[in-house]
Amino acid sequence: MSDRQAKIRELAAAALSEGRVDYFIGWKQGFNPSEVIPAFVRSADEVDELVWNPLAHHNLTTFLKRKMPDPPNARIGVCVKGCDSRTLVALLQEELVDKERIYVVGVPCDGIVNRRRIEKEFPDEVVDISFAGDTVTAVTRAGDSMEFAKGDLLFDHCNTCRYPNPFYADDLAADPVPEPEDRTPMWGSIEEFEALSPAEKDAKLAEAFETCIRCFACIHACPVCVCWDQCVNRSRRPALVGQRVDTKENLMFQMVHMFHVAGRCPSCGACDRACPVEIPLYLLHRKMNKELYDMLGFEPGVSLEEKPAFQTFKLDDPFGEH
Amino acid sequence: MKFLAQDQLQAFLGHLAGESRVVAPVKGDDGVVLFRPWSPGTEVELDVLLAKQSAKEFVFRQSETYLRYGYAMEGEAAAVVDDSHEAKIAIDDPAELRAAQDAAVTAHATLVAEPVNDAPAQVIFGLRPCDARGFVQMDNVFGGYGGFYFDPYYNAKREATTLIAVTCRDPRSTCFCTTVGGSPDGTDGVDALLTQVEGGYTVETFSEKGEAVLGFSGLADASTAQTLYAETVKEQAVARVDIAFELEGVRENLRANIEDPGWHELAMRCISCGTCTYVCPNCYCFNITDEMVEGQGERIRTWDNCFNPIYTMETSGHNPREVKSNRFRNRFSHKFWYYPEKYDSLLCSGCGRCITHCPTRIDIREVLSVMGAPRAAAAPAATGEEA
Amino acid sequence: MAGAQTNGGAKTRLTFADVQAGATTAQAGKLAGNPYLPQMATVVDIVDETPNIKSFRVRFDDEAVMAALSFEPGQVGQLGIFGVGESTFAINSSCSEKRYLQFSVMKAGEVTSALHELNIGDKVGVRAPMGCGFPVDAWKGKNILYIMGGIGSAALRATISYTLEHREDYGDITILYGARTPLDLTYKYDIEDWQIRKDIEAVITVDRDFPGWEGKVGFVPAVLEEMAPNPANTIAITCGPPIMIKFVLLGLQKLQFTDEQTYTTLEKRMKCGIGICGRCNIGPRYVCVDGPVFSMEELRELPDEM
Amino acid sequence: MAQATDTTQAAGTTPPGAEDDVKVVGIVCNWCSYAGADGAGTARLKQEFEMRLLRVPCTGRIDPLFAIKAFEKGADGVLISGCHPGDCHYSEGNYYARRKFELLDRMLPFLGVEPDRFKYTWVSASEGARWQKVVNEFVTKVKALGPREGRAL
Repeated sequence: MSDRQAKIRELAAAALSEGRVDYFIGWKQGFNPSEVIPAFVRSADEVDELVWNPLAHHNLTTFLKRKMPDPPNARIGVCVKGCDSRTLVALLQEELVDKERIYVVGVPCDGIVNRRRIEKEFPDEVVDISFAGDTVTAVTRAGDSMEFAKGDLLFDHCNTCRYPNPFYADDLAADPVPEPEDRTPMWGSIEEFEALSPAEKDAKLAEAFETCIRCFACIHACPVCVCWDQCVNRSRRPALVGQRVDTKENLMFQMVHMFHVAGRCPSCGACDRACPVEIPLYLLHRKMNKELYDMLGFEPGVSLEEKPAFQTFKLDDPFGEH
Repeated sequence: MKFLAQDQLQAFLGHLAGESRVVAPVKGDDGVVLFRPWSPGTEVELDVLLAKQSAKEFVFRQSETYLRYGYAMEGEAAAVVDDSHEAKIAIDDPAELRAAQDAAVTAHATLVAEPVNDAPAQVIFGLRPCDARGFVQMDNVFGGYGGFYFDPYYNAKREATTLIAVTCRDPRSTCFCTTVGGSPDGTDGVDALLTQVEGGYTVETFSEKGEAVLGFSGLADASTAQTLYAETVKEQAVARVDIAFELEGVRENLRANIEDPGWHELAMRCISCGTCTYVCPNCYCFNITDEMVEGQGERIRTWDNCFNPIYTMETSGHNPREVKSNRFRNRFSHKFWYYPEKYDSLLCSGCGRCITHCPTRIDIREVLSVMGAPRAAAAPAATGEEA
Repeated sequence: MAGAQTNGGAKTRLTFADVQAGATTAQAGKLAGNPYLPQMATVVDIVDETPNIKSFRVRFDDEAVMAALSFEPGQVGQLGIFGVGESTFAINSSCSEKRYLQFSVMKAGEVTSALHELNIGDKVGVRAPMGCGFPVDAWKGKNILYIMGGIGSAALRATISYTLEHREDYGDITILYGARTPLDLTYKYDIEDWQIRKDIEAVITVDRDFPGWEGKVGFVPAVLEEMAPNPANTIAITCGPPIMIKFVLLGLQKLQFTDEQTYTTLEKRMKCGIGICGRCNIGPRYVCVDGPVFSMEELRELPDEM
Repeated sequence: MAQATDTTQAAGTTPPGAEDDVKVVGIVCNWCSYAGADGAGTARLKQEFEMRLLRVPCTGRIDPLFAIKAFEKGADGVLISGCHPGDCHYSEGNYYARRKFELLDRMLPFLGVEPDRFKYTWVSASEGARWQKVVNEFVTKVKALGPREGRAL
């Protein structure tokens, strides 16, 4: 793991000192060692703050979407994991990001740890998370510690990941990790939800969306939600989504996000991790991708040549009445 | 000082619920702790220090209807929009029909508008002193302080609300209440304060509303040992909160640094969502919109925030805070410069929620230690990492 | 407005009891009880000013409210349609006009488009007056120079009326008004009046040649430079599109007008109009309560968020 | 959308006292299915009256969110109909739309809406009889399910 970190620093330093990028986006340690946050590095002297470990969950490609770069025409270096690279490919498919202005460092990934799962084990604050082999050690502020097996802490979409290596990268931070031979997607825990009755589903959704505060974190954290600053969720004309905050309108709010990223969203889970009230958004987005795969054999963001599913059609699409 | 035994807690809440709605931090099935209306038998979560959201929602509603109105059709106008099978006025052209309907709605309708202000008595139980202090800071804005307007919606709920806070035993590393003049055992805005001691809680009251809760028969007088224990808990808690930045001079420095390029650097990882403002116990900005269905409408106010990219966008398309870093600057400057200038107080109680819930963990302490301190002209890029 | 008091916050917070006892705020006036509630009003007249600007004359349904109405030149009001929303407009009828309040509305967004659909007799909600007016009393004995472009005239019309109604209190009065085309000139009835009067100077200009236009042609800042008004004992007040204001302010500076002599009135997206909702601030100042009238001196202190 | 909703209400045909009846929204394209429905009417083909029609220029204009919005606002069933594939007035609008509707059809059950409450189909201008059949079958199924009482959608 640390050799990937060293390689990221080396590649970033080279790109910055050669003047190929204005800034380089990677990950760094947050305010204490239990957090990893996005890092924006402007000079080769600062690359030592870049880190790589299984807490580096942020999908940094969201900082490439329109109106995010500062200045707007900046040339940007960016680190991507396998899933992140798929959102980048989705952006490139529609030319929403200028290929010429980005330098992509791909980081082969062994899976990302769900920090919230650790947090829930303690009433106290977790201030340190460290990794040794497959053992994860968490320490609280009061000094209590607990060990976990890394495999138990991985995000659902990491457990079922078929693309651990970046799809699109200018340079790699390590040799590709072994990939599953069978690339048939797996859909993880959504089956449990699928099995519920309509009334049970409705109740579960109501419970989850009742707490939504409409902070737009899901939409702004999403790399492929590109009209983020002009979102119809905020519009009063059309008034597709009511501004009244209640369960139904909150679900409608999320439906806008979901249907508008269909065909571009590879279920990277950025929205889910950004949600401050922990609404299980991955359920909806993975279900959507499952159905898309079933309908069209389509997986978002796995080919630069392909168009997103809803920007094209086939005369003989195998569904609907003829 | 009174003492409430742990096994009397449910009875105490039940007693409070007899007269008003009780709101308390409750852990959901998904492990998320939020303030929710309490019902008998529900376990109150006091071990997790801070609920995910502050309790402000129960006084300053996330969305609140403040005006209802209705257009009632009369005579000829009613005939135009009559949806019975035999409309009395037949208009074939859909565009014309639509125009006639529109005209009917606005032209000949009787408009009835009625104000709405619903404020049942409630007790917010189990909030922390920083949350209570957040209300005090919002009071300035909504309470007509300093010659401004008096907000009847906020104040109706505020006056009907009793705040029963619990001393923070185990402040988090993100807590910085003492930096901004608060304390883990602060009493600003607190009607009654509970402090966890062995076997229960000591109870202190600081207002008439607070004294009203002493009517519960299960309260005992606190022993000297319990009182001393509570003092120790408080002292230890205070010692565990670090001073995060130097408050002196922040306002002047923010003013001096307003055009500093450091704002761009700090805002780089901001995704411009509104999480920090919505979990904040004292961010109070809002939007006003009209919602109308079938001639019946409501004017509602909804939380809004300065990170919303269209928050300041004008009809012409001109946006004074078009750039992300300008919106970012507004939040921190508002809390530590704009608001203090108007109300001579701070708009931050140091709960640290904005740090822990920010999707990219933007740290208000870092922002203030960088931008609230003197900056050299043409300062280099900010990389300040909070210790 | 009253300045912020400097003792601890909680103690001076008003309560319902205080408000009922009349201990409310200077600005709140009759809205003190509930500043959010619009007064029901009826459209009594509509004037088509230009192809996309209409003036609405509205009268409060409550005669007592109408009779008690008083405002300062430069103050604004919220005009709204139930079911669509409210927007802020300058009150541009004269302060001495007791029959109605006039607002001029350019068709642009959701609310203004709906306003343009109104007919005489329709109901609207009005919250007025709001904000601060121009310090017309402090200007007594001075020369006044109005520099306006397009719909900017709406923000200054009440002030012009005031100074003309109190003509003897002021020195020379000069009005420079420009629009894109003659069709875009608002208040043509006022312009006729200004041009007839001997006691004021009115210069009307359009941006470029237009068939049938025999008046001046040229952008407002250029015409201002050409006029070269003397800054001595003169107050300059400008309002118009942001780009025009920018060049007019530069021009005034070149003509040696000081910041204290220069005033403008600003527009921002507003919702509550009472200094709470937070979106119309420029730094620590809220356009809705601290403005919309600002002197250049005040604006220099603020961040560049116009 | 708001405009479209208004039209539905204006054209609503619910007889008085029918609160227990279901509300069904039909979103149809101008060129085929609306004309088909017109044809059915002209031919006096008896149809279930719970259907409220909403006309759009082309099924390509229909965002799946229209249907979701209808459910959210209390519709008990949503039927979408347009030109047969290959016959779109704008050549290919319904091909794009077909993909969106299929995804919607598959997502709705996941959101707690019974499969019989949503259907997308194709009815041409000349198929008045087919329109009658489609409407009657669809509304009958929705009636069998009764009014919805969703808390989330």
